[in-house]
Amino acid sequence: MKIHEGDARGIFAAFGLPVPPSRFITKAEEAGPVAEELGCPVVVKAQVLVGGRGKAGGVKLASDPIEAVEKAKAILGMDIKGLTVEKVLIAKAVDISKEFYVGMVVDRITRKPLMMISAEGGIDIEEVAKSAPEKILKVVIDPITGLLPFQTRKMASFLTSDKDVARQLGPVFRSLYQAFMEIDSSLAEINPLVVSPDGKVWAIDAKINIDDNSLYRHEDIRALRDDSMEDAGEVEAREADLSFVKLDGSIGCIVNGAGLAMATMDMIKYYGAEPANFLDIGGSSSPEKVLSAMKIILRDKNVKAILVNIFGGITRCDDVAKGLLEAKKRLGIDIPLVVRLTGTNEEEARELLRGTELVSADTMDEGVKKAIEIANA
Amino acid sequence: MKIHEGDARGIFAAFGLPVPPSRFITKAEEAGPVAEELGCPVVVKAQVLVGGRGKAGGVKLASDPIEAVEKAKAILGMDIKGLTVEKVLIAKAVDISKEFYVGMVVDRITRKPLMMISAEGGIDIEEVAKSAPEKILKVVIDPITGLLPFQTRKMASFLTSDKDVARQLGPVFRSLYQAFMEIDSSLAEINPLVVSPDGKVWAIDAKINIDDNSLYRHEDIRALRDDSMEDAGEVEAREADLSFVKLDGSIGCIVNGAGLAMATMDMIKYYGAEPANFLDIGGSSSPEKVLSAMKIILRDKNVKAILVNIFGGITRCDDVAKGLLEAKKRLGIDIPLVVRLTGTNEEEARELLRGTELVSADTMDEGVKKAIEIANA
Amino acid sequence: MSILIDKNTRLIVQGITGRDGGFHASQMVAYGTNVVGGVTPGKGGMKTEDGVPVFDNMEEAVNETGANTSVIYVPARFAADAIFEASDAGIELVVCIAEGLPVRDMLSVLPYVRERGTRVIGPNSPGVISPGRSKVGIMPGDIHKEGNVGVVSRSGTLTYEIVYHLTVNGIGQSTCLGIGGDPVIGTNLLDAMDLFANDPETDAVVLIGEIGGNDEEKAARIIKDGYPKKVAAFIAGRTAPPGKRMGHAGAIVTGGTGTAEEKIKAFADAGVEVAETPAQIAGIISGLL
Amino acid sequence: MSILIDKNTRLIVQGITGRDGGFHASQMVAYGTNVVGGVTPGKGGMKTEDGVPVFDNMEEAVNETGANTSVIYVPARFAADAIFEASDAGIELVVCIAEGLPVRDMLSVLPYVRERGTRVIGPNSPGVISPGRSKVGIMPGDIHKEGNVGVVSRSGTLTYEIVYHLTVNGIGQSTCLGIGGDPVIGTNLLDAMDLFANDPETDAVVLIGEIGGNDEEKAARIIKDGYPKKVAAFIAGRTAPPGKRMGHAGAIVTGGTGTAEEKIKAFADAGVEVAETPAQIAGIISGLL
Repeated sequence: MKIHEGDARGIFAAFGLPVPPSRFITKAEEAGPVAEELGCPVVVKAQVLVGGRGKAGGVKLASDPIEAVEKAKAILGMDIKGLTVEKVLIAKAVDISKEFYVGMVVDRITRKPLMMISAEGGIDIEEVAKSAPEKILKVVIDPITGLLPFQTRKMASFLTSDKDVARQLGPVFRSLYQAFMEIDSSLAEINPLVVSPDGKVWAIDAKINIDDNSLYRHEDIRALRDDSMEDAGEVEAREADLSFVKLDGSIGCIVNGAGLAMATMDMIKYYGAEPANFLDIGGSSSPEKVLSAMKIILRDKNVKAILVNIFGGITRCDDVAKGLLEAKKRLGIDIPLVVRLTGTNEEEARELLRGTELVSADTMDEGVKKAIEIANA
Repeated sequence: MKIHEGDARGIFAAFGLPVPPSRFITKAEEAGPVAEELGCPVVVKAQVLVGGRGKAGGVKLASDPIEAVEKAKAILGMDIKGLTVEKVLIAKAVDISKEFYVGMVVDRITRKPLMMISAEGGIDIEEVAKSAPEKILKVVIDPITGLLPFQTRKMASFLTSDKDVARQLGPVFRSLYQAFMEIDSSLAEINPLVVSPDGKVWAIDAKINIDDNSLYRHEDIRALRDDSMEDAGEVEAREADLSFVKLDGSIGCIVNGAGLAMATMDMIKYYGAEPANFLDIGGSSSPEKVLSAMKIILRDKNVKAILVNIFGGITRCDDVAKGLLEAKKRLGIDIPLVVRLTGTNEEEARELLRGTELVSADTMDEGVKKAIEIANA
Repeated sequence: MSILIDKNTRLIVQGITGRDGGFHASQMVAYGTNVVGGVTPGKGGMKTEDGVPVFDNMEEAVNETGANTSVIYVPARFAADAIFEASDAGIELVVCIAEGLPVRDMLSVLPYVRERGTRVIGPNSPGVISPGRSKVGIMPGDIHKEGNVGVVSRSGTLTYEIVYHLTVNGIGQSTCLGIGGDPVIGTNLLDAMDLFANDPETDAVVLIGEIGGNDEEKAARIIKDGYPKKVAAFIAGRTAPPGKRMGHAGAIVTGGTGTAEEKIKAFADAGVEVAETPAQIAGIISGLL
Repeated sequence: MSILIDKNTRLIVQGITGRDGGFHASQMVAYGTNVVGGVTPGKGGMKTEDGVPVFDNMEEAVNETGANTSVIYVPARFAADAIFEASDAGIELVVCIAEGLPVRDMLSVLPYVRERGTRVIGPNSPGVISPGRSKVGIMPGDIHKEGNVGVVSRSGTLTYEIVYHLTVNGIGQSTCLGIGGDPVIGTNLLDAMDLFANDPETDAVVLIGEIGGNDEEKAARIIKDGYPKKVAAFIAGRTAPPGKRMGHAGAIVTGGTGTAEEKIKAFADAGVEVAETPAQIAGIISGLL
């Protein structure tokens, strides 16, 4: 789960990171009093859960409250990569004499938390990791011990030879690590971490992604989710406990299992068409899940045919068949359905679907080909 | 380092353990208002850093404030195993329907924290561990993870089949573990942990020893040390950074290294006499340390001869010799000194001591024998 | 031989009285797996319909049955504790079917089990099957066939699809292993390859990868440097858009790394043929054997 | 052969610019130990009087020198970090001379180093010496002599005393190892016995134990069950009163366990002769060889 910069700043501040004060606003005129309160200059920052807002004009400096209102007016309502700016952050501005990058992820190789730092701030870390890996220092942290003093020393000296700055960096690294672990973060970035001309270190941007699987133990963080930043279908899918990703093609897919769902998309492409979505109904799927899946796909007006591809294991084919029949009846589907059901209770399912206008297929290949044929018809 | 029960209760309470309220008093008349404040009945408990105060009459119940004063008067000033009671704890009394033992140490075998519990409270755990080990459940805790849910379940069901009690035990185990770790405890005991007739769990006694080596990071705990509970020589030794244990014999010992110091004591015994002390001047010993050591030993009027046994490594023999000469001069020692110096700068030391009335010995055996001979003379 | 499980496997089902645990315990018994017991705290003393004894905790279960393997069907938030408990009780192989575990839980699970010599498969694994010998997981047993091809996969149903084509084409399997779709797992692609490398009964290995992470690239490297078995591969997610999690928590392309293209290219460089559709794997393997 | 250290030992001295570190670095160089570098944060780039290069951190030191062993002379509160750093840098053997480490520090050090394959000796160890080959520690080199007797001890100067008698009586040592007097140490009596058991150059082992803990009893058990080397023992602390810490943090009799009597009895039961005075060890060993 992604959260807004403003909320990420709040979390960082709570863990003791040096974050300049800021406030969310949703109406431009609120920018005046907030700028007054924080003290100018301020930065006006679009709150959208997508990268590249700076280049899109979503971040502007304001030297007085009046300008803050103007800038907020310009940014609110702006469209950035398909997302509408509905919230803006007003943050006290900091003069910058030096910028660093500091970020954390879980390293899949060592299966341990990994801190990455660079003496160049504001970068795209993954791009730099490819193009100039020597500019990045990666430090694997052992959760047994947490970040160790020898590691913070090494990191600080990688970034600076200024002892006053180095002294402030140790606590920054430690707080970031602590925040990352305690909130079950999957990504936590300060980009950039800056040094102001008076030698003080500030975290002037904040990005935090949270491990979705951990949200049950972070009620407070779950409340920060902003559904307006996602495709409506994806929000609906999450509520129905389905995995769904919207794509641009014409063949809707309902599949059990993420790997098989990707393979189905890939096969649609392989046979010359484009999938309209990724959709995994998960393991022990009930008829209700199939119904929800169908509803979500039907939102998409590009869909010309729907392919149901099930390899029953935990998932029982008859449950899926029941869901399909229910959906047919309740949703009045007029888009052709191609159905391939194999595995647990396959016979029962075939019996249920006999005599309906659903197109049946014996193999995945056949199902994909038939769906494309129908969509292109 | 040992701390008083009252202080241990305070620490336990701060970690969320269910400890009935209590107050220290040093004058009997304070018992009245305290008993009034806490609500009667109260327990009046001698605060001495030694076991067995209950049997010695140092713990008494009082049903009203007047009785509390009487009991406090009886206990204050009492001698328990050579220690004078100067402080008393007044604690709110709890009715007991069941008693458990819960304690923690670091297990030397697994090199991990170990929790020990027994459904019999008020026991001497080490004695029960020998006589009836089946009455104790030992659970090794991994510091990587802390106490795990499956472990608390197992422990709770070892102690009770009452679900309401079991539900209260989980947090007790977790808090005890957390306290044990965070304060660098070497022993933490709740003995007994009781269940009151209304089914509530209470920690009605508390014992905590702290790892001396960790005190530099626990200023608050270090302040709880009560020097009046120790031999004056031991307090002085600690301040001089020496290891000293007072014994009852007539041969004083000054040795470098704990193992050699013990072996020296053992050899004195082996040759038929008794050591007056254990004293290790440590590694890189300066003349000042030798001087302090000498002062401490001279407090003991039983000492008839002093044996200095040094195997120089880091310790330089000439440093020791200088210290001895300095002590001779400044302290006016009239007790015979037998000196055995081997190892680093042995020649220089011999040179320094030439012509003094110090008795020199070439080997440890010879040194011990000469010291005994002189003491018996 | 096979890897991980065989006729000597003595299995405890953790969460045996739950819906999934109960159903699959029966399925495993029916397949011939030696299910020696189950564990559900508070339900010790009962027996399942198949006559499998239920214990209150793993220590008791292991002491009573001599179990060496466990499979976990408890809800995600209790799954880490179930793994700790199994490892503490001396279980050598834990197969974690449970999905939805926070990554942080696995970060403490892994050093703990490593210290105690326990191997973990998963979480979010469909399990392990050594056809004709033992099945520990949720895969349909009847699509498998005894043979000499090892299958290791990050996926569940996609594996069934591929195994089904193998079996239909007369190609049996030594062991099929689903390592799980999470980013942090107990046994990864490379660990599984090691196991197959040392199994005399495995002549070829099917690697079923997907987007996210770099294990497939590392696998390709190992093969290039000389891997003792023939290898065929399939990579799911060629059409997956970057930055989107495709069902599996570990299936995500970030910052241009973890793409299907990179993985396919790495395999091609190592001389491994990558199937374009699941059905093609059978043909490639036939050609290799 | 010897155990732990020999002519292939490439040593880094952690805390080399400190008083003790500097002094003993020189002593070790003089003994012939291959001291390849030292580390003190912030002092990288300098050289010691003996020409030993100083580095800012262990990673750099190991990269530059190919060191495989380190010895730690930093103050207690920085010692755990020094061990972590050495292990992280790939050092195989860390000898921690530093004393006064909180036990809790060792509780996190030990799983960390185990995972990385580093062996720790100590803390509060006098070090290790393989006479004539390498010395890593603070013991006086000249009292030792090359030979076939292994010495393992919880003590420092007591070991010197005993080794001195061995040498004077013409009995040389393969390796003398001080495991340290703390209750939680990286390598205990039993670990050391394992190492000597596998050393073809060691024909007999002297165990120097003391009150506290039960390792001596466990050692006796191992000997009784068949230990491949001759053993003689000494136990310090027969006259130590219960409940009092005798200098070493680990030397304490609590609740009647860890007494010298128990240990001596255990050895007697295992047929191991226990010397009554340090000087007697030489005679016992002479009889055994």
